[in-house]
Amino acid sequence: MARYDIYVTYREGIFDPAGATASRALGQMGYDSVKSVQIGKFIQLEADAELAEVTEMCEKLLANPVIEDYRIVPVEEA
Amino acid sequence: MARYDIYVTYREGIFDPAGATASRALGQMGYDSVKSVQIGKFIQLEADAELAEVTEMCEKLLANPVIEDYRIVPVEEA
Amino acid sequence: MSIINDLSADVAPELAQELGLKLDEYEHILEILHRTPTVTELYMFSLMWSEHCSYKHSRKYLRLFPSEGEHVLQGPGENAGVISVGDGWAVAFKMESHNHPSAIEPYQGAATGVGGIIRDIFTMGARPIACLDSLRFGSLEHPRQRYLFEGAVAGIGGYGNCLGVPTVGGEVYFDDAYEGNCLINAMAIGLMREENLTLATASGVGNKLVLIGSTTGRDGIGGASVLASQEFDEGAESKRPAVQVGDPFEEKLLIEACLELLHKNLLVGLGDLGAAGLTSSASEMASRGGVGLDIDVTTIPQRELEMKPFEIMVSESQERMLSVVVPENLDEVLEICERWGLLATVIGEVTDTGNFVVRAGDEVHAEIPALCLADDAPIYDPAMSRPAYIDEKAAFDVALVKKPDTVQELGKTLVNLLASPNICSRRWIWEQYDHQVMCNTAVLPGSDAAVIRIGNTGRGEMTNHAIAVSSDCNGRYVYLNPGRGAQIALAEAARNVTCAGGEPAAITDCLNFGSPEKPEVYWTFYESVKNLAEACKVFGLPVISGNVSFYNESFGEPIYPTPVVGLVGLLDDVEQRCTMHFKDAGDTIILVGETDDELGGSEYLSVQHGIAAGEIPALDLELEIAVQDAVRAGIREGIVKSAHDCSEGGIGIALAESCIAGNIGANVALDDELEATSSLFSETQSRIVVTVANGDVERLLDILSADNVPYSVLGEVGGDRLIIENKIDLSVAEMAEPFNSSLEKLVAGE
Amino acid sequence: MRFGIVRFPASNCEQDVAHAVTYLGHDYTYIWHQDTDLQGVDAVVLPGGFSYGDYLRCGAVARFSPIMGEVQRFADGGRPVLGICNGFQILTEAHLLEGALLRNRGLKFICRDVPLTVEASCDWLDLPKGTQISLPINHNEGNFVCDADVLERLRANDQVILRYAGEAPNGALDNIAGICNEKRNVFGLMPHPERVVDPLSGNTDGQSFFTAIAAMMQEIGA
Ligand SMILES: Nc1ncnc2c1ncn2[C@@H]1O[C@H](COP(=O)(O)OP(=O)(O)O)[C@@H](O)[C@H]1O
Ligand SMILES: [Mg+2]
Repeated sequence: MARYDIYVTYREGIFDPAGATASRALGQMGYDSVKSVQIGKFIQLEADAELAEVTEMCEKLLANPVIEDYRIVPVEEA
Repeated sequence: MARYDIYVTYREGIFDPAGATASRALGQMGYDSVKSVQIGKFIQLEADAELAEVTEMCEKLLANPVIEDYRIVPVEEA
Repeated sequence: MSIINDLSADVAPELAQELGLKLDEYEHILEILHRTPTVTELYMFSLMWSEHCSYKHSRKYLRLFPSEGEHVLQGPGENAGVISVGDGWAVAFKMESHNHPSAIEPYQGAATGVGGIIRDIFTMGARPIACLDSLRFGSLEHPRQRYLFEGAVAGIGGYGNCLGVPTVGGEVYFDDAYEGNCLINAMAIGLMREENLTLATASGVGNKLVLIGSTTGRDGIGGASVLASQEFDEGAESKRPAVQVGDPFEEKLLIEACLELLHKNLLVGLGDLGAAGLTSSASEMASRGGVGLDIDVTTIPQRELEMKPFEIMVSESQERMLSVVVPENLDEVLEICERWGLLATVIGEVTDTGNFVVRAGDEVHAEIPALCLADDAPIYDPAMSRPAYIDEKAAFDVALVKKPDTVQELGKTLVNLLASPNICSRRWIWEQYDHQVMCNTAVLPGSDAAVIRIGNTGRGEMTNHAIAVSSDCNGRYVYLNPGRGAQIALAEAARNVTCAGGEPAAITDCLNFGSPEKPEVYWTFYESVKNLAEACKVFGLPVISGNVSFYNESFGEPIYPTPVVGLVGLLDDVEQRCTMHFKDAGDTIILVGETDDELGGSEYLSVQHGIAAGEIPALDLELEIAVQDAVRAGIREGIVKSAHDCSEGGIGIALAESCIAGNIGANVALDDELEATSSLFSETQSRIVVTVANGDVERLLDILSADNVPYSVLGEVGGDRLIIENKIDLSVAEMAEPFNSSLEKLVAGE
Repeated sequence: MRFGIVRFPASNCEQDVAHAVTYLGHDYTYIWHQDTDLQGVDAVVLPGGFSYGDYLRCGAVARFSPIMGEVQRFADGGRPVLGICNGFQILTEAHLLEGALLRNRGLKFICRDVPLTVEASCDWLDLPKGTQISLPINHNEGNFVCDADVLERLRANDQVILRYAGEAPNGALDNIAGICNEKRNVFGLMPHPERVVDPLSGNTDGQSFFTAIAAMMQEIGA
């Protein structure tokens, strides 16, 4: 069984309203040092699959390539 | 300016509806090898702040300890 | 200050062409400017003169629409039309398309579509109180279509629900004709006091231009020109501009802040930034006010680095509004925006030059007479020719298909139709929409038209008045007969509103067609508009706003011509509303109108035989109006207990739906002397099934006879089966199950 | 009596609550989230909506609004606080109520009437145990969860006030639709009683939520 960590983030130039709101909220809570917050997805996938197949899953379902980028990192078993 | 990657995941025992649905959907799409999918958050924070302060932000706002765990990874500047 | 020279005379025409400007359009620009345009100017012209902003292929014939009437306070030309609804209350409404963005990214495309139409409404000073969505997709058998449908519905809900604006109705059709090009039309309705009507006009030299809302990024640059004027084919991927992500939270704050600013009389004018962004809203506001504007792009809050002046001017970043403020009010305006957590920035001012000047500090990047930008777009009168398919399709002989004739076969056919994509319950959709927020939805989705009480919920002002709303268009009818099909769209919208107890007052429309540069497509456009305009006149219904969406094609095939009609009707008293479900055992069922043998273009032919052909049903406008007036009179007297029009699937489906909705049976006979299939499924227009208590039958028949309206008494409500003598014998449960569960199953790919 | 209805950025049911309480003959005051004064109201309602767009987590940002310190004190003093839908989510984020609300099991927003069973009474609702009512739900994140020991405590103390009758539409643990705190003065629920007060909606099951608290306040002389 292989494990993959997948990071899904908005593509460059796409506005991330949730991140912007969290950033502003932290500022209002007194954390003035915060410059920016981006909120993406962190997907942990367990599958008997090669990287190529996981890439396919990202393209088709786990990410939305029109607005999102993704990065797949195979996880070494501990 | 420091950068932190923050991983927010559901605590053990909390059912993740989005992950479960994605897992089922992948199965229906023919990816039978998928065993499990967990969907958490991947937060990228830019701030002039020490790790201790970022931990505080997580405790208070970025994660909800009732249901979520978080992990903070300072990012080395390239 | 002199204008920067960033484009040489020999490169300029090339860029112009790349941006979609035609050669004579470019020459016209030279005439206006008396010099070579700058990059920024070319972008501004190309967007303002794009189909989307200038209506250059449709303007000539849109003038056929009547736009005046007793209720009209504001006709076409502003962001939305406005009618009065009594006691000083008024409603603003408009429908708009977001077809092309949704075909790329259904969730965000549909969400930002809702965002855009809602901004058009509160720009007028009205609080948005309802939305409707009018959707078209290809067959749900295809995974891509399921993805588009699910995404669009989720996006509409995701946006509207957050705003707290109920989505109370709409329609959806599935047909291969929309496979490469889905239609996402959204209609919004807003409520205001008449005195709060606000126009998108700039005036008062020295007044400040204040940009309110989101930051400006590179998203959607060129959206209007590239997306809305290009067919979808393989090349579309590469032309793909950045898709915009909607931020309904920001929009909700904008609604509250802008309405507060308007009600405190702090704004001279307000306009939303839609297609072509700042360029379009600013130039339109300047041209309406006959003034000039001076904007410094460096003052505009940007979310991306190193944006060029032209990028800032044409960016379509969502959730932004442009306001004009008298200097004395500026502080208060900024303060209110800040309290709502909104960015508000002075980006320029009103001048007396008549020129729209765009600067980056001291560098002037554009200087264009505002009037020319907004109003000088060319108007085309494209060639048209009647497509050959029309006669071919009309000649199809319905008698040739084999029809069911036993009770068992007919029952199976009815159940099959009840479960078919274009007839089955839309519950799966509207349950994803908050349709009750504001506590004024008096008739929920699922009946013929939604009814919304007029009242400013939570602000102390409630009335007994109400509006009834419906949006309709059977694209297959329009395809088979563009003129009559368009008229039927209007007739059906009016009939739906009538069934809810409303008196039709005014309409908006969204005219979805293929490329206007194809003579056969243009002919269907012209026929539809001309005939819709005719029908509006006969009904006495003004068209107070609307939208045209051309280039809905994929791989060279246009969609069905789809002129969607959104109609608002009035009820004096919300207690006079009516629903479609059968109420009590023993009530008498009466068919108002009469059935002819008209299966051409029907849902029956499509579902059972896969055929889209034949002569579509006739429409006699005088009869239609008489039927509607009589039924409305019966509703208003309080004697009609349920009313449901016969549309797709005919009277068989109408009866079944009224049984299912009321969870009660009916026992009727149809004495129309037609073949069973025609009797049940013919889609003859101008028919409404009503029920009355036994004691009121005579009274209703008097009303009908007085107006010479044909009718027949069909039978009565009761039991738990729908029995149509010699034709149908089904339990309500065996009809309800497929009807209610079908859409969910189709979406799941089952 | 006078209800204080807190408005957060993108609250959107405050007007519905105002309409409901006025319909029942009471007064209300809107309280701005940035204020720090509850203006002497008798009871506080955190209304439904999408405070801060429901971004990050529903209620996560709203809970840090300046007014929430006052709401906390008000609640600690035993005064009545009601959280409806997004208000419930805010109360859990603020730890005024236990548990959390996750995304609906089916991942879809749900707007429909649901049957509910009254399981116990609290300051806000006084109907016999077992009473069946119907209320609209309208949410994307109503899937209640909590730790096993918390659940045990909620049950033991009769803090579960409302359960979905039949299958929970959103996957909520133990069919929980509404809970109160130990003192029974803070009540949070996912359904929207305020929408079914005015008979225009065809249902008046929501009335008892606002009349029970009013009767109680009158009794204690508030
Ligand atoms: N996309 C949609 N969104 C919301 N409500 C819808 C949608 N499609 C259909 N409905 C609702 O479902 C009901 C039936 O729709 P439809 O079959 O189009 O009615 P009709 O034939 O009377 O025009 C109506 O109440 C309508 O408003
Ligand atoms: Mg109808």
